Amino acid sequence: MFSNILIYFVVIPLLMLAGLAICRNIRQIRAVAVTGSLALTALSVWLLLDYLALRAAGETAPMLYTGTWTWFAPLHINLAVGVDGISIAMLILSSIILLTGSFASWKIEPHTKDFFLWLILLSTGVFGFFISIDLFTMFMFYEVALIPMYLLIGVWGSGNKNYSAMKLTLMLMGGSAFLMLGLIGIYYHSAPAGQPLTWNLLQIAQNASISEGWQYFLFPMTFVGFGVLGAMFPFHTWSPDGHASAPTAVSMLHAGVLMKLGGYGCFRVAIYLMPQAAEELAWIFLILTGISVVYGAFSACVQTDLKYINAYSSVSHCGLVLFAILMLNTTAMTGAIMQMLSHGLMTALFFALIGMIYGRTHTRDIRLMGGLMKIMPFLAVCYVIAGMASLGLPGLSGFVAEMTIFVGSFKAGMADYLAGEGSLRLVFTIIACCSIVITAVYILRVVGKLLLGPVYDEHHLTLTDATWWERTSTVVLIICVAAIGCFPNFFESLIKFTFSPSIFAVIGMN
Amino acid sequence: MDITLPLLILVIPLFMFLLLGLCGMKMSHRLAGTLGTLGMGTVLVLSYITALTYFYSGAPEFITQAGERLQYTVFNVTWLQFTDSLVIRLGFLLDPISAMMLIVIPTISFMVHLYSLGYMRDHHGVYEHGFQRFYAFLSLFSFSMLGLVVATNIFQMYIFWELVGASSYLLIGFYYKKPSAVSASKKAFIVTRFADLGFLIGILILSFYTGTFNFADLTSAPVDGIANVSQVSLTTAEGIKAMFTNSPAPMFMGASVMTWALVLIFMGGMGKSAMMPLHIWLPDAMEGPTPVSALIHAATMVVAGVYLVARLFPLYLMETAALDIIVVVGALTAFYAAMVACTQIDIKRVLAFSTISQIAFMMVSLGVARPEFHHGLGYMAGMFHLFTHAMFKALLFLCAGALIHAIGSNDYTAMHGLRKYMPITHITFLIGCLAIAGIIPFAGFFSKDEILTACFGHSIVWYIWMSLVAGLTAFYMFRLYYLIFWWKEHKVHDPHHAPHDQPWTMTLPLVILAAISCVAGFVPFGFLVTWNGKPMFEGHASFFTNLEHLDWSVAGISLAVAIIAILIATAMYKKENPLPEKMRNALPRLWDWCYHRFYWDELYQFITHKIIFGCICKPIAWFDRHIIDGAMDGLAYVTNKASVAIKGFQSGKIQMYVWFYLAGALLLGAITVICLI
Amino acid sequence: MESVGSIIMYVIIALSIIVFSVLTVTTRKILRSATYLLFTLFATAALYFKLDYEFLGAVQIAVYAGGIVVLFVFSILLTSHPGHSSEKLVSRKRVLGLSLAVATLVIAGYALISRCSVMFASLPAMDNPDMKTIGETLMGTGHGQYLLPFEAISVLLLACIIGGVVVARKR
Amino acid sequence: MDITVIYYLVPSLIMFCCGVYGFVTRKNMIAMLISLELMLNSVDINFVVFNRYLFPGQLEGMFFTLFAIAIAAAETALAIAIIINIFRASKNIDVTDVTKMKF
Repeated sequence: MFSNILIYFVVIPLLMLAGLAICRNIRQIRAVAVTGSLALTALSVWLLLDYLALRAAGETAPMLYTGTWTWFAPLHINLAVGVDGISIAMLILSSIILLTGSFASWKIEPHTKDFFLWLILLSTGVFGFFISIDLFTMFMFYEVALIPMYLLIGVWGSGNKNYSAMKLTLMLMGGSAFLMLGLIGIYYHSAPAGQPLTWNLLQIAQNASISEGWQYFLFPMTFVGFGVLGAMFPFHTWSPDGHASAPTAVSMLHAGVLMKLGGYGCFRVAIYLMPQAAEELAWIFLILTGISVVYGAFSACVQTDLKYINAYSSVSHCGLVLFAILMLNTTAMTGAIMQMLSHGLMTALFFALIGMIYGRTHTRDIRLMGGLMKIMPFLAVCYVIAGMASLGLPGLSGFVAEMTIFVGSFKAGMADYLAGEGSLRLVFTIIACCSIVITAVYILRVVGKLLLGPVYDEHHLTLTDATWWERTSTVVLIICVAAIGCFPNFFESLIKFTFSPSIFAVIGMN
Repeated sequence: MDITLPLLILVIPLFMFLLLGLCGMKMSHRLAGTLGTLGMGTVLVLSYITALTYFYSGAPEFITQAGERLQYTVFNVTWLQFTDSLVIRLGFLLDPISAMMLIVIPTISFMVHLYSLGYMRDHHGVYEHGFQRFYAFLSLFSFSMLGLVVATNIFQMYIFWELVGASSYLLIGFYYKKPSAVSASKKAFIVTRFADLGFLIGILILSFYTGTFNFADLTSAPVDGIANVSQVSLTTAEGIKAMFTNSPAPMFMGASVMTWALVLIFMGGMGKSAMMPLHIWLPDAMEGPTPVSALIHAATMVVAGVYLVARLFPLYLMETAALDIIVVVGALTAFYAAMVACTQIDIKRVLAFSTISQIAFMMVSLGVARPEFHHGLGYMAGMFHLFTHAMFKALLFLCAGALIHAIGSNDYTAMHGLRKYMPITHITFLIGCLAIAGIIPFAGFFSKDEILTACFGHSIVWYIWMSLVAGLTAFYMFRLYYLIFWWKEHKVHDPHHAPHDQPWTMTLPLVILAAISCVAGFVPFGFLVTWNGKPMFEGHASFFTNLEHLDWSVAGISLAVAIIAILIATAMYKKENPLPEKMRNALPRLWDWCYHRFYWDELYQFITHKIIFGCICKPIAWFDRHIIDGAMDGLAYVTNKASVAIKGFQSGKIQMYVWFYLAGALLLGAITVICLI
Repeated sequence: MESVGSIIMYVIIALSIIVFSVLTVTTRKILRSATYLLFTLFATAALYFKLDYEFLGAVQIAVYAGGIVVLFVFSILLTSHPGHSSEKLVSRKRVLGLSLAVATLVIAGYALISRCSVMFASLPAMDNPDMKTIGETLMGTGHGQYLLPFEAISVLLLACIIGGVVVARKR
Repeated sequence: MDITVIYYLVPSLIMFCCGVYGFVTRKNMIAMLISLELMLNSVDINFVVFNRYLFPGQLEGMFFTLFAIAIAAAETALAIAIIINIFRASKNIDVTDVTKMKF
């Protein structure tokens, strides 16, 4: 079991938990958190290189490093792991955000130890989710990732934290109730009559034994279930409140990684396993996600709380992820994964910066701040860079992701239109394109009000710029954002393999 | 051709940006400025070598035996692969227009770098706050603009298009403590972003039908996903047109899809080139430092739209409907901007509107160009005007910068009578005015004359219209000139603190640009830059080619118009007199409208604030908070109420519990009994 | 056909069970209630004897009558003032209780009567289980033997002893 | 006349009903406990009767009763301990006063 490298993505966090349990002071806690997340980052980068080497050597299996260990035989529950390029991208994203999140919560108070315990537990769930290919263990890790959120927000949050924590948890739990129904339904149709059932994704996809009628029922279940976490309209309202109340590292991890669980699950489970329903029912969710994209952006335009702005912007960007996934063609889906990576990094950057600014000014209301560029130039410049990434400046990650999505969705839309299958995809693609303008509006509005102009509050003049750990956190994220933006083809080719017709049935259907 | 030089042209400014951006704060101001200027100087030399090699080396990859110029892709690296054929490559394309831009951009950029060394410090020699940042941004801009012009495919162009937009944003907002600069930069970015939306959708349509982004493929023979075309002759684009017309849905809402695509792409150009109605950002962009206005908002970035249309010109020729739209938009903008320029009191605004008007000239010129008439004279004229305009408009802006630096104000009302104090500035400004007014032999005369000839060939109406605008141009430029340098100064300047010419770093660029403005008109553009690469005239190019090929009937009229306009301006503005006041009172409404720029800004203000913010964003935010959130909260509320309602059962009275329990058991028992027995 | 003595025996037992049960719950003096309970338990024990389960009857007397009722009496004496008669019942409560009791009676009674054949089985002959059998059954581990429940009960009792001590201890 | 199963079950049922009545109506907790004993006892009788009449060769019913008695004893002891504790705290053992466990 321990010869499989993937297991260590769960083992290391568990070791970190054990290590944290015996920590005596904050220095040791920091050491454990940073060492562990560095180890995870190194592991995921090594995995990436090894994976590429394997692919270059001609491996064509959809998932590599697969391994299966029986857990509960009567119900065919296994601990099954395996990764492809997308999972690896997500693992890298998660580990980087965990690393930078640890730096961002350098001085978290009170109950530092407990905070990190829950944070690491949450990331255990995240890593476990991304390496699992067994639906049951996947779901289990999913829940492991959700629950700590309640405590993290409820205890270490700010503002209306009890309400937000409760709302977030209840809505996500409601989503996972749908999800569980869907997964169990999939399980009972996972194999043709007479053969043993299975939870294993790859086998289910291979069997393709879910009848079309059941797909119509199970697809919405799973898509909505994951879609709630992906902040799909109208199930997104946990996101603004939740993010606004969460402490910095939790916002980072939540917007950066947890929301990606939703998008990842949507294509890995809903679309991968139920291609016919995905093809037929995509239009419903296309409308919803298309609305999310512009709706989130418009909402962000008039918010005054920094975190709300960013949360609505996340709704918009994550809507774009689901939107692109539903286009069901290689380019758009590749773009969706790029967008997940890109949004993960840049929203983490945003939340880190907002946390740092909030930690100094003790307000997040943009009407009560101004001219921070003069006071804390480093943070302000980073904020501008994050904003530029968000509004899709070439050279940063947002641009490549959005453009890939737009090119792919436009292709899908035009193909539909020319084939006389209605112009829904086309219309919503163009509507989604409009979001690049609206994004520019709200990003520049914040930048203008918050960072530029005269200093609003005299008291802010005494504030200091970023400390070294804050600089580390933001610089790492900026480097990643720029790396994706400057060398997108590397990531595209990493992702694209999975979205080939031979692996992803639904793409072949178009 | 060796790829080192072209690569360095792009890499040096980028490296300078990173160097100055990351380490600038650690350097002294002087070092940062010198480094930036030296870097740009190197780029200047390299691009001159590249461009001149292209034009004059006669190498077979650049020019055929018949004298036809070819497109040459120096390098083309895959950057992002969407599908097998839709690939974004980063490359370096050499053809007549990009080679021409390789001369324009580094020239102006270098002048501005040099000029800023003097401009960005006050009279006591203290550097402005953020001096290093300024040079970093200038380098970023130069990099983006160079990348834009040498783009090998339309998506590369879009990438750098966005980057120039961003650097423009950063530079307009350079004085970030000034709220007006902040909002101007914001406005510039958002308006151009909106235009880019059209550009993007246009690219998507075009690339969907044609299956390629490459200019080489788009503007040449039919393609199906040819990759890496390094050498294609500039022939027709019928194949592309066929791809549209053969598709199942060639028409959309009354126009062909290709027209839509081209018009949408032109919309991007309208945004960047400040065509009406997307021009509103440019006058506000004058909040940036004046050298920036000279570089970005007069000479280079704002002509990107023109460059874009020129780049895709063979496609536009396939759809003349799109060209007609360009003509109409351009002509209206030219007239509008000229009218407004006549009334402004801020000298930079006058120049800004003048820029809008002149760019519109170029647009019109491209719009009226047809191969049938003088071998596509309009195309050549537009490019020619782009070239000359860049020189003399940069000159004018830099002069304005010198004035502002000396006086400390943008209003001409604070200037008056400066000719005695700042002779060099005076002379160079006058040369600039003569050039833009179209007085022989200055640069503007030739290019504007070609444009008017092209208009004449297209339609007499546009010819008259554009001649009128040309007259207005001469009028408002000389109005400005007289108001600044003549009149009587309001106050007697103290001899020690009187305005004076600026240090050499600022005057040298003025002199150089003035010299260029004097001679640029003689560049034989007809041999160098034509729409299909073939020379327009027989024979060999010489210094007097342009003079020889002048159509004196048109040229004579335009010269006469310009001189009359200058005379009127002289009469009205040379000395302080009541004529302007009288004219203003005669047409108060018109003057008001012009002065307020026909209330475009107010209209936009209304649309964005009242309609978009007030009627879309706020209601959506409200909807989110109260309906969607309300529904979720309502669900929680109902659950809560329901549980409160039933918690009365948990009274703590054990006997009631037992009673209910037993009653329930009994009920079950009763049911069992009834059912079973 | 049973002997007359047996029938008389049965009648006495049945009547005392019914009468004392009713009295247990209707008397207002708590001590009397406990006393009537004692009589009911005795009657039950008698019933066990009549059904030839002497051991069970003995246990009933020893544990129930001897142990539990004594506990009751002690606790009653500890918690109530002598001579104090219990409160009057609220009529609403009485109606509730009565209705439930009567409903139980009717439904269960109806079920008893209608389930005919089993209900009217006559008494089969049986050897009295001797102590050896009982002992083996209680201590055996085979099928139908109860060592495990026995041990479980013993643990339960221990827990109760400890629990009782802890709960009732004066702090 | 045969004394059949039902002859035993009817008194047991009446005893049970008395228990129900007493448990629901009495306020004194000891009285409630006494009613509880009645109910338990009636169930015990049923076990024994069924065992005796239907499965005379076996001892399951008897042992069930035996264990029930033991458990009843344990339960009573504990309940009384609790009651005495409550009495100590409030000088009163009315069940209507012990409503802390609500909501």
